[in-house]
Amino acid sequence: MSSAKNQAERIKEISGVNPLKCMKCGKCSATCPAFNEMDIKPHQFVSYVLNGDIDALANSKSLWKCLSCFACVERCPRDVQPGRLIDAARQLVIRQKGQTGLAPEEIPELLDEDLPQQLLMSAFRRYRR
Amino acid sequence: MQRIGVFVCHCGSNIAATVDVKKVVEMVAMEPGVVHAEDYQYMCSEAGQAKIAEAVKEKNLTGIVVCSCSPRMHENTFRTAAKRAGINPYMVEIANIREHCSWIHKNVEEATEKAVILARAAIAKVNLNAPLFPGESRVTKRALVIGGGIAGIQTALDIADAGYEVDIVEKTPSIGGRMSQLDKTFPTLDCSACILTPKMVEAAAHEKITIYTYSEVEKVSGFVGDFTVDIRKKARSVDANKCTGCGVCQEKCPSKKAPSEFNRGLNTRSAIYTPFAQAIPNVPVIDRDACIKFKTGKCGVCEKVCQAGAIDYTQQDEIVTQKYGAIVVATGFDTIKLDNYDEYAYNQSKDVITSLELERIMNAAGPTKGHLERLSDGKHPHEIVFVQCVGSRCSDNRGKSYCSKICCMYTAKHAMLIRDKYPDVNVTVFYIDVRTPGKNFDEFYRRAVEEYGVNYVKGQVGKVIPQPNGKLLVQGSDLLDNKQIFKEADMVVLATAIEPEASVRQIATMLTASIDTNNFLTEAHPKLRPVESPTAGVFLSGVCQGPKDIPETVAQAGAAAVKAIGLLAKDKLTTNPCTAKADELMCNGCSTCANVCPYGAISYEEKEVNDHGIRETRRIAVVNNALCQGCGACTVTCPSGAMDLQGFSNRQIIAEVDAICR
Amino acid sequence: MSINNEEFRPKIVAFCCNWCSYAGADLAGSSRLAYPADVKIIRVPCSCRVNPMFILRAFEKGADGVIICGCHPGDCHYSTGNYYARRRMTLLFSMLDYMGVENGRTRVEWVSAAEGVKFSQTMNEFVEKIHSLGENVRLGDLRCKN
Amino acid sequence: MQELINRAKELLANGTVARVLGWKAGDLPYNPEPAFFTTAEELDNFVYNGFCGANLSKYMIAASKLEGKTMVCLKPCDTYSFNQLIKEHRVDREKAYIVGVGCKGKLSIEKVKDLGIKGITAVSGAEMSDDAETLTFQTIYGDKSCAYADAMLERCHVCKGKEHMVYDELIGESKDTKDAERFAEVEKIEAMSPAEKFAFFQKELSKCIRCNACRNVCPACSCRKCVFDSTKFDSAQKANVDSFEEKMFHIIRAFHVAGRCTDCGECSRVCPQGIPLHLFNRKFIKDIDELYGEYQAGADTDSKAPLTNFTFDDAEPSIVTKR
Repeated sequence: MSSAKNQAERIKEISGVNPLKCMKCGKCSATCPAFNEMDIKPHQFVSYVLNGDIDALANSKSLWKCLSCFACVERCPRDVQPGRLIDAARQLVIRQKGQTGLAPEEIPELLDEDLPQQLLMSAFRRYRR
Repeated sequence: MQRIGVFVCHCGSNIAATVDVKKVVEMVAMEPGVVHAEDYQYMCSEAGQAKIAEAVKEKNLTGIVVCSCSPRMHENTFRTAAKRAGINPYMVEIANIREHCSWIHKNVEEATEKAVILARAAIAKVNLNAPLFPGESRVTKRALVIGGGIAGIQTALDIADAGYEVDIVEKTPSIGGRMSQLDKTFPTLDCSACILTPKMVEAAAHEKITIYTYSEVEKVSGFVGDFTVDIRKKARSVDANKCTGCGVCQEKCPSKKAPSEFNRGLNTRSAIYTPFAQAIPNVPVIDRDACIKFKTGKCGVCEKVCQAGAIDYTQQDEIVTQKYGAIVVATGFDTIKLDNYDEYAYNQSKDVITSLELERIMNAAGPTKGHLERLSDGKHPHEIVFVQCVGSRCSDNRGKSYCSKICCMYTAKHAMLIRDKYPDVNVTVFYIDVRTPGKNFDEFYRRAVEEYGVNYVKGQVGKVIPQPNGKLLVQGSDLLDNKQIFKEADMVVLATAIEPEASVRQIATMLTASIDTNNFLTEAHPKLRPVESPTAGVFLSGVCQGPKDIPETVAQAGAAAVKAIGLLAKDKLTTNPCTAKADELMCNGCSTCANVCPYGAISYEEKEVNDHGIRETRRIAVVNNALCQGCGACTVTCPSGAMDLQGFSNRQIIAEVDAICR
Repeated sequence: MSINNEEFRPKIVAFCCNWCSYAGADLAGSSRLAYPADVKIIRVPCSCRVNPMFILRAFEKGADGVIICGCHPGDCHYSTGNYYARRRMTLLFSMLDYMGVENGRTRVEWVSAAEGVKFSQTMNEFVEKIHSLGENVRLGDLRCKN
Repeated sequence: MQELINRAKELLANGTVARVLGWKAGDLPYNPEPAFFTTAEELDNFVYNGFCGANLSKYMIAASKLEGKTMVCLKPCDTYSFNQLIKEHRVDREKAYIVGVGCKGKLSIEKVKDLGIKGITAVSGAEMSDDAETLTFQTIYGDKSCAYADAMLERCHVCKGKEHMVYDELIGESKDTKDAERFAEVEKIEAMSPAEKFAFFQKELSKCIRCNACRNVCPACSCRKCVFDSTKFDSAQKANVDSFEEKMFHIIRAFHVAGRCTDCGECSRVCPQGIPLHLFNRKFIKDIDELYGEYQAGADTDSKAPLTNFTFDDAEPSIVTKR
């Protein structure tokens, strides 16, 4: 339990988000383009973090379905920014898994010429921290 | 040396839980001048005050320090108690050990130490206090109401009925305000105009009420009981004494392209216009920006058709200067601009409208003559979506942090009225919470759901996407079903947040009334003095103080009126004795102080003085106590330190500084 | 902020105008928004009542920081008081800076009656700043005798 | 000088003025002192030369109370002080007959001494009529000389100009002697680190003996009773201990004259310890000019002073840390 609590704290720290500010309006879910692909919906992310149920988050499909388009961040009236929470949960999982990251020299080879710029940017946002 | 009594209040556990009051008593008893120190559960209580009186008598006190809550709370209580005990009320000082100490600190040792220091500062000050005696100032028995909406009208009527003269200043060409734009009112579904118009007529007909429409407050000077106000009567270009209100000019006016303010710009009006049919006064104004005569010099149709010869193109703005004893602010509200909310497509589609615009569409005098139709193509809608909390409850910087309060109820009203009149129309309301505190309010909302079949969806709308076929694709969430909903709507109505009318900031500045970051005027006390501004003589009526519906507005308007009447009923006011005073022997007569006085309270006299045997005539600053409000600007600007502020003298403040820093 | 007796406990004087900032401090109190007990408030009618001599006096008597709070410009209860205060304090602070006194020891902040949160935040920040500057020696020592 | 004396005698004789305020010879060749003259005979002692630095404006406060007019000799920079005193209702313009006297820069005996010229018994080249660029001194060690400009007071190197701001008549030619930037010294200090600044002022102020000469000579310090002599601030002059006024005297004094100080430089001229007191006043002037627009106290008698004025968008005090 206490480790779950720690994990929740860690997510808050990484994301810089205060989930207590959420007023449960659901605008994040209303706006999410990947909503149907997700098992845990964007607005639920907030309550999962609040309740410290991080394992469920870590094992959710949603974690990898989020496009990091940040529409929810943009539209959230309370500055809770669920997208950042998802991002942070992803970070947490990746860090726990350890050496799964790319070495800088591997990157140019992997880059596809036709890769949309937006996707790169999105990946950038996702992994920059 | 004073004989000072120190009284330390427990305030129940509010103070005593964090401050060791016994220790405070023990410590302050050793301070110079202190001859008595005690603590008590509630100093502000009858029994607490009796303790003060007792100590004054027994110990022959000349000064009192109460360590308690903020002086803004009970300074007056203890001053009055001192007066009853036979001490000058201005020999009392308060050490604020609650708001500034016990409530913000947790560590008892630390809080106690601070409380002792605060008490010492107050003791050091009282040691230098001198008895002060309030003066008197007169009260002009006339009130000014700024804003001619329902709040202003009600306040004016109540004050006038009590027998005092009232002037209403309204910015637009007619009184009536936002309420005149509403179609029906919740929760009774009365026709808004039907209940408002009689009040407007009553105000216009009242012998004690003077209405200045198309006018603005330009300048305010003076203070409680004796304000002087300049009112700018903008040029109507129509002689109100001659105009019969026949309306021919408006009919014949060839310029009809100006957006109608009354109809929220949904249709247009003529350049010469009255905002609406029941306008009071029923005298049109010429909008000089739209008028062909003013723009090109050619036209003059209205002048030709006016039988009464009332058109006057040469009319100039006029300044009316009037004295008032009390001023009531009733400036009302507007809806916020939606420029920051692109996701709702308000600026992209004519069929996305605000609720206030819907009021006009539903109204028989509105742009669609009361028929519910899409503004884009005039077609009858079949699917309408309401979006709640648009710009309200937002802690980002796009909207307002507060709840606009009226939207839940008017949306229920709109939904119900639409379902009632057009049963073929589906109505969906996306809500975050439905807030219905108020008499018969929740019942009203439940009727919308249960009797009228309005579809309430718990969730917010994320995006409104105009479709090529003219429909609006609404993307929202249904949190209870945990679904994302896509709905094709014909119209989308946004419950847009309300904000104080923009001009209120300027008015607040003129009145020196405090205003918060949302531009709502601040009340003197949020609970106990909700209709008074902290600035004496200024009262608050209606939404300028905070969001409220019509019954609340009317109630508050009445309350503001009563407060104003209470003031006007007095013949004299006692003035604050904490005024500036120049030391004759030190004054250079240099006029520097008069340069910074905001009240013009300082003048100069050639005065014969006796400066330690040297008799000579000197130019000396003299402060008018009735005008001086005691800000102290002069005291700091005075190079010689001749000017001092009674009750906050240089020596007193320095004594406080010393006590804190020692 | 944890307190132990060894720690530097700054003396901080806050001049608050009666109409806005003092009320803001009251609001901070009734909202239980904590700030260090090192801050002691002196009530003045208006920020324009604060004589530079009071500030220097405080420093001379051992204050480590002095903060002046008033109504926001434009909102002064007396219309114009804070405008004069603003010029006076700007010049005074500039002079102190010119004489090599750390300028972080003085501050002016506009706090309205509704800004309890801002009041508390400001005081927390200010105390932190004073902590970082440490004890005030320079002002008390301006004219060393020889 | 003779022209001045003649005119003074004439004005006395025809009753235009009841007395003349000027300078008379002192006990040394370089220390003429301010003096009132009421008769033609007394005027034979009148002097006006390069050492007549004293600003006579302040004496007019007392003279304004006397019967009849006073002829007062004011150099161009002195007229700023006089104007400022008119503005503050401290002098009566009607009681003054102002003779604007020519000035080609005033001399500092300290500077002469610093040049190694000591034991002076006579000076030539300091007369108003001379156009000499060189000063010649007879000293007990023999004749010595120096350039006129090298012996000028600091204030003359930043001369405000040769125009008189107020006068009834002008006698003599004036010269603009400005050859340095007015704020150069201030800027030099501003560029120092806090520790250097502090060390600089500590060193300078430590010299102060609280003789009050700066205050007594200052035309802006014209208060009937100085706050430092008053009980109102608990700051009255006490024994020379480590007390408030000792440390803060110069800051407070500079603040009290801020916006009113014409930068006449008298404070620095009279300081027996050679403290550059003008650096305080000039810092305020520089700040005022930069933050609130150029302002020269005493250039007129009716403008609003910077500290009794404001604009809605004045800089916030935090600008101090940002600059």
